[in-house]
Amino acid sequence: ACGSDTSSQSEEVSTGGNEAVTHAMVFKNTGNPYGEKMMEGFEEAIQEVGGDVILRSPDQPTAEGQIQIIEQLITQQVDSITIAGNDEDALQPVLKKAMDQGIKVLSVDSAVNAGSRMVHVNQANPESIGRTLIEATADMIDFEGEIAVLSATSQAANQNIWIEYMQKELEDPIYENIELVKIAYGDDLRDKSTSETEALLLQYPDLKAIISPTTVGIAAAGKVLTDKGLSGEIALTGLGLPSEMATYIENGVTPAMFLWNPIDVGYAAGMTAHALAEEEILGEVGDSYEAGKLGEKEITEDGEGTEVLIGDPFRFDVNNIEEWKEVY
Amino acid sequence: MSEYVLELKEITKKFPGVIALDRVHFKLRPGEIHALMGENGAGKSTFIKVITGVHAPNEGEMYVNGEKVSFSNPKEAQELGIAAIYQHVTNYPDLSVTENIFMGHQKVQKLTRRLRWKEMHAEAARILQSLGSNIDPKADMGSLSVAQQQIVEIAKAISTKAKIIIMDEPTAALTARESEELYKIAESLKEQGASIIFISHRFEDMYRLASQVTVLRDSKYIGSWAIDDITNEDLIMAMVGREITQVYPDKKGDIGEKLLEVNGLSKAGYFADITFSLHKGEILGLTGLVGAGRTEVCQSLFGLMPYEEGEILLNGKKVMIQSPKEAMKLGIGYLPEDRQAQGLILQWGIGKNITLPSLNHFSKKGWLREKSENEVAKELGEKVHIKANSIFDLVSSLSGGNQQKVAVAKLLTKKLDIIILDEPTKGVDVGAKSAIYDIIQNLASEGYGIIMISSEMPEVIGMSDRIAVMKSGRITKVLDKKQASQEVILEAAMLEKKES
Amino acid sequence: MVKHHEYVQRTLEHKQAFSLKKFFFQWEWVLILVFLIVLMINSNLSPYFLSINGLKDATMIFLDKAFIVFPMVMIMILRDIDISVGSTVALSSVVMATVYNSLGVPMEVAIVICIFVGALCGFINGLLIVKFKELSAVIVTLGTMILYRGIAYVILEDQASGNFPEWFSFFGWGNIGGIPFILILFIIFAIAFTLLLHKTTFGRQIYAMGNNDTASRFSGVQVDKVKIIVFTLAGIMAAITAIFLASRMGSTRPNVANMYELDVITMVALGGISTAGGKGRMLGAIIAVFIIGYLQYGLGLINISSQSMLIIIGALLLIAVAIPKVNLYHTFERLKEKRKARTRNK
Amino acid sequence: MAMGSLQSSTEDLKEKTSILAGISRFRELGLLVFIILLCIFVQTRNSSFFTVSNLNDMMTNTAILSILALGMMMVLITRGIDLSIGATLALSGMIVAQTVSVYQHLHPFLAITMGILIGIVCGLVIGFLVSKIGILPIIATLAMMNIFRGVTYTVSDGQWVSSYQMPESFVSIATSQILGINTLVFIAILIYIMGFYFMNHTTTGRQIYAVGSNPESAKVSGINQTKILFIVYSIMGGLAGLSGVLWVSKFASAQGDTASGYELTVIAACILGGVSIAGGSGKISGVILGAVLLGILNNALPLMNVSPFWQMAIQGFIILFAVLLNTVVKRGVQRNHLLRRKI
Ligand SMILES: Nc1ncnc2c1ncn2[C@@H]1O[C@H](COP(=O)(O)OP(=O)(O)OP(=O)(O)O)[C@@H](O)[C@H]1O
Ligand SMILES: Nc1ncnc2c1ncn2[C@@H]1O[C@H](COP(=O)(O)OP(=O)(O)OP(=O)(O)O)[C@@H](O)[C@H]1O
Ligand SMILES: [Mg+2]
Ligand SMILES: [Mg+2]
Repeated sequence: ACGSDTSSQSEEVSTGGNEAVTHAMVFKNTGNPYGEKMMEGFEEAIQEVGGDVILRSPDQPTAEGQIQIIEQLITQQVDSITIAGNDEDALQPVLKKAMDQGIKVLSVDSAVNAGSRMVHVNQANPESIGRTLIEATADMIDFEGEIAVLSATSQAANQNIWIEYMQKELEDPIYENIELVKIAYGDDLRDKSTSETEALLLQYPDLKAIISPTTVGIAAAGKVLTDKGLSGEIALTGLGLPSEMATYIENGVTPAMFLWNPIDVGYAAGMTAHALAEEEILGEVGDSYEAGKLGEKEITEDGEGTEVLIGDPFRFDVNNIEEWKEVY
Repeated sequence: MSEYVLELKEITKKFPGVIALDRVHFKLRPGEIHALMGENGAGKSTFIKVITGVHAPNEGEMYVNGEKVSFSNPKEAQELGIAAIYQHVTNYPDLSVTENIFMGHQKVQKLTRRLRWKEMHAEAARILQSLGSNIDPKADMGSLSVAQQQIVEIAKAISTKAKIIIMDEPTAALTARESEELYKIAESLKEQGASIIFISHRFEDMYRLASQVTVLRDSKYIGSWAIDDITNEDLIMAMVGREITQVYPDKKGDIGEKLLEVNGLSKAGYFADITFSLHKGEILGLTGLVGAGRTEVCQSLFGLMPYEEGEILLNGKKVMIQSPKEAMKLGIGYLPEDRQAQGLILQWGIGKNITLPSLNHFSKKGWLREKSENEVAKELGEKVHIKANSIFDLVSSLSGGNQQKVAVAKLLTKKLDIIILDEPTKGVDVGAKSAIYDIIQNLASEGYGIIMISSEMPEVIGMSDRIAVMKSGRITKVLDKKQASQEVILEAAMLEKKES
Repeated sequence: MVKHHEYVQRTLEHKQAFSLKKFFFQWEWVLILVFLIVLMINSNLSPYFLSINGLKDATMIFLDKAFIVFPMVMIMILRDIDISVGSTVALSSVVMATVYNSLGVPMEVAIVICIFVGALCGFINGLLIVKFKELSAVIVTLGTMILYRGIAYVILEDQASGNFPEWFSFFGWGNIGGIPFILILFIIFAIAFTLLLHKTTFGRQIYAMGNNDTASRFSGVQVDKVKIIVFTLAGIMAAITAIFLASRMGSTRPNVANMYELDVITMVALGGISTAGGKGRMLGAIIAVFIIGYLQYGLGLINISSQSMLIIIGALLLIAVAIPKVNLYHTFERLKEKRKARTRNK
Repeated sequence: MAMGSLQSSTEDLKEKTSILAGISRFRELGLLVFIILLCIFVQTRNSSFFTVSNLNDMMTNTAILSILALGMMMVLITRGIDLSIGATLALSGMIVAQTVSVYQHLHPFLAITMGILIGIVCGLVIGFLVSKIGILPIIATLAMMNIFRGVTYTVSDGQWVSSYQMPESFVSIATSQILGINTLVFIAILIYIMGFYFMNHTTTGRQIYAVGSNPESAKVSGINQTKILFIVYSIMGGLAGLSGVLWVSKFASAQGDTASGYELTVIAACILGGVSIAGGSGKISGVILGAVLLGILNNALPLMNVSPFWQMAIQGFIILFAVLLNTVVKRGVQRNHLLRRKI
């Protein structure tokens, strides 16, 4: 799914009359392969069940840009909008407007608040992400030593929740010898993530591991550790794209890292959008529906809202990276 | 070889809407100093730019040493030995003196194309020395005074080993003394075999230097004469198309009570202990060498440059002047020395320029009333005899003299008592000069007190009721009209400082 | 005896003759033409475009930053530029949300504080620019751009702040008599700023300074004061943008309005205001706001990808500024002359 | 005696040409003092600041910034500005990365050359718009920024080129060493030496200053302004293209949004280094200092454990403060000059 696809798709929309069901998906920004894969899965799902697809993203990852796009989608009277929000709250008014006009709204990947969506398609339970990352790290450093976190921007909602759960997990007495010394922010910029990593190394000479729950951060850290020849001395783990991380998994800097399959996440979102649009489900707790190749899915509670959980994060290591790096 | 180093025939140059040159002829002999004269806007500068290849003529032919040429850029003219010192400074303020001299024909190592800085600095120093100046070749051009910059421009022309040197009003910014130095330089260049074309509005320059004079009027060629073959009157007649017999008008009004008193005004680095007074209806000439600090004193009075010590009394009352707006409120107006950079908004029409200082007269609570604005602009424009069709004509399209008249008209809209004129006739032709003198004298007779800065000795003596002479930031002498003579003034301006 | 009085007394025309040709060879006509073309193409491409609701909603989307266009026109006429406006939007909205949520200040007061913060940001820009004349406005506002947003981060850290009262959403979403409130306010400001720039002494002084700052100072224009006022206005309008933005999003964060300055500058430049100063009119910029707004909206309706949108906007800007390089009027005259010459030669 | 007044005034000047005058000619004095003070302060807060490995990291991270700043200096000297360099960098980085991912055996040198060529093409487009059509640089480059960025997204099809797709030889451009210096730093030094020679010792270099100092006189002294602008924008483009390759190699990843907004950092470095936006002046030494100051800030703020929420505000404050301080120092020097004049 890329730009040209999108526009050809849209022509169908404008010529195809109003009878076909149209599902729209809005990702955070363009030029993000993770998002492209997710949209690919979304499109695949809709093609399976029938309907038109509109795939849009602003050029910058801002809520303002997404608001513009959503307004345009409302004008086009699409049947559902699936959004990966750039801001939890800021989209609420415009998404509410969409829902008031009968458009089904669901979020995927990074949630918007409960009031602005009908359901959230959650790639993985944040608690399990936090736990998995800590478990893996502890394993790599023999339950002992200083660790640090390299996150995206200081206001990235997902990352913050994951970090919160990591901290909660660390309270478990089996981790008493592990100390989280710093949370650094690389703003999802290559250069900033690099200098933040370098600063971590300088500041904490005894550092044993870095956890980076962001694809840009983990790749930048992987590069720094590789260049400094710290493979084996400092372990790196987190959430990364297999394609970006293949080199560092193969060279041992990252013994293991995690991610879900964005294609599946997008696919699930597409199926959920379809179910909502067909009014098979209303997005309430207990609703269940058939999600194609993923089987039956059930809607569960998530804080104030509801969600569909796809599964636990998938572990990538030397044994399987070869087959995945070409995929996404 | 041809009899003429340079010959132009039937040159015509059109700008959008203007014919700047209309079938102009010109002939220059080897080793000749040839004056080019004419009113402001006659087309002299344009003519020069055609010769140097800046402008391409629309029609006409040009011969250098008998060979027909046509330049597509200034570089080609330079290569044929033509160098020019343009009317408006064309230097690089951020670059060193050496670079300014050699820009366009730097010395480079043949193989590596590396610039030969040492050689250029030495050469620059040598040329400057030969011109009797010891400006540091490494100094920034922007830090030099106008006169020093002029010297550098001449050095630049010399450094190209030019055979034809053109000077467009080189003396406009110079005092008598400095002009004298320039004459010597010009003559020595001539002796070395160069031909010089010389533009000036000063008759002294022409009589002192030129052997031949060519006159342009309204873009047209009027004629060429040997200096000895034409009388002053005929020359003026040729230039302005009418007779001007008396350049300095007679005083009409009386001198009244004291308007302004300045006591011990000082500003570190610029001027010190300035004390003088000004009366109603009086014209006070302020003269001295360029760089004496006259402009700074007057700008202090006008609130542009805060003074540090001393006091200013207006009508006996002590006042503080901190901005031009306050100065104008108190009745002081100032005509800046650089009319293009400081005096006018060239991209605007005449009318809007005239009314800019007094916009609140034509507005109600900030809203402009363009009708009354335009009427006043027309009235004032006519009062100073601006030569144009309408008040909407752009100032940039006017000649220097007419631009100056617009700048003067700006001062007349305010209710002012004191008018400070900084070099009001710089670069202005005889006709316009006499008109400006006339305006000044009329203003004085209307009761304005006038301070006139000027570097032209005859003008100061001819116009002023009293003359203050400045040297290095101090007033060295105040003279009455009767005491004044060129010698006395020069002595005061050059006087060595007394031991203190 | 005294001959120098024999001047030909000239009269100066003081009523501007109306020239139909000049009137029609104005940049604004080109813009209007472009605008109509944009409307036409859009309505052909998308059946949704010409719906009244669509057009109305579209103005709601793109007008928020357009408020900054007005003072930016003045700033660019002054030959300056202000690249800190986006940060000012962020800071003033963050302060508004914080005083409302953390200090319990009533929303009405918070709005006033927001405008005050914007004004203060603009005032500081103006003050630094006039006090440090050696530095250009780009330099100063580049510094404050980073500083203001930095302060917004210090205040709100990683939080969003919202929970505004119900009525606050009226700014971003409300209609009066079926017309979006934001559009009404935009029109009011458009008229006010147009009059201010073209019909008052203040506006005249802005043009004077843009053409020749020194000459203006020598003519008694209080250049420092004018400049500070204009930059303060920019701050105030940024604060107004902040209110609309916060209202539309129901909350705010330190990273809102990122790069708004570039969008605003694009609109102003398309409106025919040259960054070389002294030229251009308010009307042009106002039309440009609608051109870019509706173009983006229309392209969005046919789901053009945002990368193609970037290319199209860039190209439009280039073409738009390239056209007047060939001075319309003069080109026309020159062409006529050439044609005449050719017929003469034949 | 010749030219009395001139002589006396220049003699006055000569007297004062003491050591002080020499220092005061060094316009970046304030900046240098500021950098030294900042370094001392950082060192007292974290002693690992002045370690070989940290200094090495800092230099490597500053290399690309300083390369771009050199080009930007030339552009600014001609009274121009180039907002498109971030986009040019991304475009060249993306195309080169895609190329090496297909042709794994492409020599790194060829990859660099290719990046430079792509950058030059971008620069030529801007040069054309600015010098031939006469569009103001800020507008032309703003538009081209959008266009280049859009093209980058289009050619990349939204995908990234990841490190496993890049051959080792390509990635090692940024990690290898030449003469014991990191290659990036080496390239930066090389470019600075060439830049210094070009700007100060060649005719074209000086003509760049001339065009910026006074475009009108440049015209009458027969300098081909069009040519100079073309040269300047293509050098800027070429350096941005080169930086694109270096960037992609350094981070072993090419993305569509690489270096977005980086142009402002580069301009900030130039401004800190005393390059005048009004054109005509700016020195290589200043630009180095400006880039170094930004490099130090990026390195030192995390080192000093400054809260991430404070980093931006502090950075903005320091940039502003440094620029203002430099101005105040310059003013002081000038004022001292004035006061020493006899009256
Ligand atoms: N680039 C230009 N474009 C349009 N008109 C011009 C241009 N240059 C000069 N002119 C016009 O050509 C005419 C001749 O100008 P020019 O500068 O040659 O006069 P001048 O004799 O040198 O006057 P002055 O004594 O004031 O220097 C004037 O009407 C002037 O406005
Ligand atoms: N940029 C500068 N830096 C240092 N000194 C300067 C500068 N500009 C002017 N000066 C000095 O200030 C003094 C006054 O200069 P200025 O040339 O304005 O005097 P003036 O008597 O008004 O001359 P003019 O006849 O040209 O009006 C001179 O000594 C000059 O050298
Ligand atoms: Mg002239
Ligand atoms: Mg002076």
